[in-house]
Amino acid sequence: GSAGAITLEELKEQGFARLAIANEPPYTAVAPDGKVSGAAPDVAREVFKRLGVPDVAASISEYGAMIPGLQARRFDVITAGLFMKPERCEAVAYSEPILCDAEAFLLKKGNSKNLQSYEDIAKDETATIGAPGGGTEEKLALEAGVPRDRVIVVPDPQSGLKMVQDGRIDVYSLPVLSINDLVKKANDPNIEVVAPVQGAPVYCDGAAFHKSDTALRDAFDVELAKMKESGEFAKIIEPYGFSAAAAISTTRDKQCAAAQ
Amino acid sequence: MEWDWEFVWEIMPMLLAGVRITILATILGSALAAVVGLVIVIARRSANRAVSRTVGFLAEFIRGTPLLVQLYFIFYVLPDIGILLPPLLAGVIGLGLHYGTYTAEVYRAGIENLPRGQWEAAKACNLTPVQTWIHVVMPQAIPPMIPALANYFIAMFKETPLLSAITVLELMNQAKSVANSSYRYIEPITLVGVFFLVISLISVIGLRWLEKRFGRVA
Amino acid sequence: MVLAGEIGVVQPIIKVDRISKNFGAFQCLNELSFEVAPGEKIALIGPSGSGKTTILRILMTLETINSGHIEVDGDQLYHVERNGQLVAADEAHLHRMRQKIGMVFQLFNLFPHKSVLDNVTLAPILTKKMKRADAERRGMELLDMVGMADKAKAMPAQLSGGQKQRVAIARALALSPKIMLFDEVTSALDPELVEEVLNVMRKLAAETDMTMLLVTHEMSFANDFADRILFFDGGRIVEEGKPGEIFRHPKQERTQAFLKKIIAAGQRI
Amino acid sequence: MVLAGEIGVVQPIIKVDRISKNFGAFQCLNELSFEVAPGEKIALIGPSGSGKTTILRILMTLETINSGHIEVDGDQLYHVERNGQLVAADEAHLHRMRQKIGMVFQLFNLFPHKSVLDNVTLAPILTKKMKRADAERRGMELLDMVGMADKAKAMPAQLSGGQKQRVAIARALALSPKIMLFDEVTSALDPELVEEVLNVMRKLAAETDMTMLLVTHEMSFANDFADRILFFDGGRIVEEGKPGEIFRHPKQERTQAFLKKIIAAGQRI
Amino acid sequence: MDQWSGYLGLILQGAWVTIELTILGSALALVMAFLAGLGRLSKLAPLRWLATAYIEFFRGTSIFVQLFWAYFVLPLLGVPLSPLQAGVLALGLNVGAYAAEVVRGAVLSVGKEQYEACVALNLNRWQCMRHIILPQAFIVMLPTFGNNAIELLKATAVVSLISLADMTFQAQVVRSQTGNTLIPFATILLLYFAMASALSWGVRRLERKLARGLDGVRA
Ligand SMILES: Nc1ncnc2c1ncn2[C@@H]1O[C@H](COP(=O)(O)OP(=O)(O)OP(=O)(O)O)[C@@H](O)[C@H]1O
Ligand SMILES: Nc1ncnc2c1ncn2[C@@H]1O[C@H](COP(=O)(O)OP(=O)(O)OP(=O)(O)O)[C@@H](O)[C@H]1O
Ligand SMILES: [Mg+2]
Ligand SMILES: [Mg+2]
Repeated sequence: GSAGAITLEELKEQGFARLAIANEPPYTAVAPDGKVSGAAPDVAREVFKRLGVPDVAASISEYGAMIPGLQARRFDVITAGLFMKPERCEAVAYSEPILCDAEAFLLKKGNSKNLQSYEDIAKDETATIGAPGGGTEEKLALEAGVPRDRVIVVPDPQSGLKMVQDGRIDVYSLPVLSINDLVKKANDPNIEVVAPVQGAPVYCDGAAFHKSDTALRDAFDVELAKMKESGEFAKIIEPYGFSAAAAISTTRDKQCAAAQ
Repeated sequence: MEWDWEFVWEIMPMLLAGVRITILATILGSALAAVVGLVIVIARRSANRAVSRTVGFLAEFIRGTPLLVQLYFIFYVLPDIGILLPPLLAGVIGLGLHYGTYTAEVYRAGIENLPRGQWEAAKACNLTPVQTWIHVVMPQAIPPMIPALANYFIAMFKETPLLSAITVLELMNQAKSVANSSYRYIEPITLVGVFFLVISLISVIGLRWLEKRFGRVA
Repeated sequence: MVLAGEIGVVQPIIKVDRISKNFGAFQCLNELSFEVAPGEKIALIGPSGSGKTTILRILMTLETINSGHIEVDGDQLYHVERNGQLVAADEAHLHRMRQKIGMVFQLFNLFPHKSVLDNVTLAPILTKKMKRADAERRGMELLDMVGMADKAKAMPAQLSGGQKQRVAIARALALSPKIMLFDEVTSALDPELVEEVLNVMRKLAAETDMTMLLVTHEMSFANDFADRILFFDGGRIVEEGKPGEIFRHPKQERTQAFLKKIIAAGQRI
Repeated sequence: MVLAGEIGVVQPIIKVDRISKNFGAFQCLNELSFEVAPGEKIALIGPSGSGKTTILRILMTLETINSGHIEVDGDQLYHVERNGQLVAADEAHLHRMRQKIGMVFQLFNLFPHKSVLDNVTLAPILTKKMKRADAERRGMELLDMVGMADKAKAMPAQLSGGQKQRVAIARALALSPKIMLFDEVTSALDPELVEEVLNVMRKLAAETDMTMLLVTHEMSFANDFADRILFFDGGRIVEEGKPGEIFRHPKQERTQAFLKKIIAAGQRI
Repeated sequence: MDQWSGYLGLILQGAWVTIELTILGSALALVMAFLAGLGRLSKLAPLRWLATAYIEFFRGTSIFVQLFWAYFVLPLLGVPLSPLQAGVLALGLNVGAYAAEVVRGAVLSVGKEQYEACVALNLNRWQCMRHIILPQAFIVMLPTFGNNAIELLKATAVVSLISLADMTFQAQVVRSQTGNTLIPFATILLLYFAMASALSWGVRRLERKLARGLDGVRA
């Protein structure tokens, strides 16, 4: 049921934890054989293993559907690069920071409208920006004053890339590492990247638990801290391009307090 | 989770904007479907076997595959061959093509229900084929089709949420967007259901009237 | 009227020359030949399935033929000459030829969405580019002739079977064809309505010099109406002659058997 | 057989007591009363719309009545006694009463998805919990009686009208009802098929002591078959009596007029 | 190339989910169709109202709304469903509402005289339905049921929007892995068409088999 909290014992019994992921490399990825990888699930998998939960089962979800899904107990935890923001900290129980990243823009080569920040997009009345629905970038754009009808909700990164290539949107915005991964795969000389976006904060994600699962979250934090200490943490995330130092140097409380 | 009326009033304007797009897409899609169906029927009756077979197969194919995938195809694949359609237009074309294959079946049934004697009488009156269609076949075949056509247009209305997959900001997409930024699903999704139910019920009353007025294709 | 004996003197208006017609494997008409003189009234009789309807439908170009030739009013019906050779006719040729022929169907086939008068005037207005006023004047004359003038504004659904058939006759006449074809025009009618239609046809036969071909199961009417009877069986003409000869002194066994059955069923001839 | 004169001596098996039946504003049956003795064969005749079919349908409980009472085999048909008062019967009571009555319809109403034998055995198996083997043995006897044993495996669509009606008779007999109702069982048949059905019914009348009520337009058959004739007009019985009396010396003007019309239409009585 | 066979495997996994959804959804729809279709013909007014409310509600609101409700709202109300369960529930109830009208129409299309023959043979209401009316009505329903099943098959694509890993969803995954849009979508279009063709072929065969007796072909 949705009422009672999930305990670690229950997860152990179940034998796996249910993760929500987004299929957005390098945060999260699904290999051709269906195996889940990416920095966030890899960290979670390792932490849970140490907690005595041998496996994780991931289901891909739209960003917007993740928190409602967590509230509906569709997943036990979100590990998808869902950055900490004050309202989100209200809605879920975050672990300590795991992956930190700045925001980036994907544009057509030349950046003819010279868009460097979300404010630039707000000022240029012809400029349109694509972003995942319910994601940080959508929020940043709206907060910077881009009107709703110029913020296009794009279902997935591949569609965002395609829409930039096709000229349907001027900018597609995601975290830096996601954009870099996308560009690498696209192998298209006619696109370029603006990173980091000026004025946009550096965000960190954490594993997001149900509000009532703080006990589980606390257990997760303990193991996470040990891994950060031992260097195990850096071994997992740095091959993906993330900086372990950035995550270690900040805390959940700082991130959640970081008002606009 | 509790139902929150304040939140309902807050999101209402956005949802109403979505309703507007939904209705617009339905009307344009219906108009296109009506024409596409006619083209399919005429092509399938063509004496040219290559034309009738090809169109027949294409119609079967479109009817047998999901509209959602067709929309992805139109929106994301067609640009590769230089056809770049704005989201709403792509959506209307998808709806029109898909439902055109249904309206074609309605037209076909309506035309086949016309007694053979009417075609023969037209020939005995020495009307040309075009005159036969205009003065004898259409006036008799169309009225009984109207309820069945209307039925499909109501069905199309209920499928417009698919357009959210190609970034059209219709009712469902508005609701999702609201839900995404507020983390509340109950109110937006329920309201979408209410909107659909109300509009459908009104259309059904209209449909009953049409059925009384024009009768129905068997 | 022209008597059967005179054929060969005047040029025939219909010349059917060894036509065959198959439906799938079934041979419906079998090298059928006959001629009709202008103004002649012909009755086609014979058992069910013998091909009577089919030959009328072929003359009206509602069916195609498999082999043979038909000449109507001096022109080939299904063929045109090109470079001295007869080749299959196109739709435009058929359209021209159909101007000469009108047909009345067993089930009337009125246009149900048009009023009685509109049924009669539709074809003249569309195919002869007649002015509406002229077409309506002539339409009312024809409706008057068949006794339906007072129902000009009615819709077909409001008419009895006999009335429908009289309108259908007026509609076919409106194009002033040289040849009229009638396929069992009374057999779908209630018995008490048959006579009103036959009366119209008697009047028509007496007052015009149109050529008429008529399929009927009413032997006494065929006897009154026709200059000549063609007796069909199995897709061929088995016997032909004046009504008096055929009905009183049938030569062929099959004709005799057919007439005997008809009389047994209670018909007077 | 029981003669009409003997009624009143034996207890009647059917007692219809002042029943009325309206369809909307139209009064179809008007305080109709009559009695039938066990084993009696009754023919109901009269003009179209006089209520003959309706009274049979009421006896079969296919219609309801507006007022009056019917007693069948000693029990009320539409009523049950409760606390000394007659109240409307429930479905369970109707179910019990229907065991005594069988009906054969004008349009046969065979079950098209069941074979001939299955049509006959279905009701005994379902309603009398008869074993399939027993039901089939008895079914074959009945089919044999109506001359349809060789078609036991056929589907209804493969039968002629006369054959269908004979199967329908066997089906109704399979429940061994005390009373059989026949509504114009030959009027939907081609003329040459009527006789085979009438023969079955003659045999049935001669060989069993079932009570039979029969609506028919075949006066000569009614004459042969019935012990008593009821002449209906306007929802009432206008005249009744032995066939000889009714057909040869009708007393009422309406009966005379009806019979005159029948004879004019060519029927022999 | 090796990689492509991996991606094809992914799509085939999705195809299996699609097939599962279609079969389970159709089964639920069939049950609901008969319950609601016959309920609407019931003598008991409350049953009739219930059936009518079900039919009008599920035909009136869009399948998407129903799906989102089943997936996101029902768990909040204490009914936790797996994505597959939510998908089957929404699809089955939705298509069942349409098919209920088919059942009702087909039952009504059986002539009144068949009911009267039932009464004359003293069959009770249930026996009459079961042995006489439904077998005849079923043949009338079958072609439309076939169409309904194809509609359901196509509607399964929608479950990809609630992250159920059906064929359309897997095509999306492959697309984001490979950056190729044409190949995954073309592949699933063909697969959907193949499934729809198989469905209509099966229904036609069944139809012919059942109709045989009525035509009098079975000797
Ligand atoms: N469209 C068709 N397809 C197949 N067979 C046909 C077709 N039209 C006619 N026939 C067959 O051709 C034969 C002759 O038909 P036709 O209608 O000319 O007979 P008929 O002499 O008019 O008979 P009737 O007196 O019954 O009207 C019949 O055996 C009929 O079954
Ligand atoms: N269900 C009904 N609704 C309205 N009127 C009906 C209904 N059934 C019968 N009637 C009317 O009741 C009258 C008696 O009908 P019934 O069928 O009993 O006549 P009948 O004597 O059997 O006539 P026929 O010889 O034509 O069968 C007719 O006028 C008929 O129109
Ligand atoms: Mg004929
Ligand atoms: Mg009757």
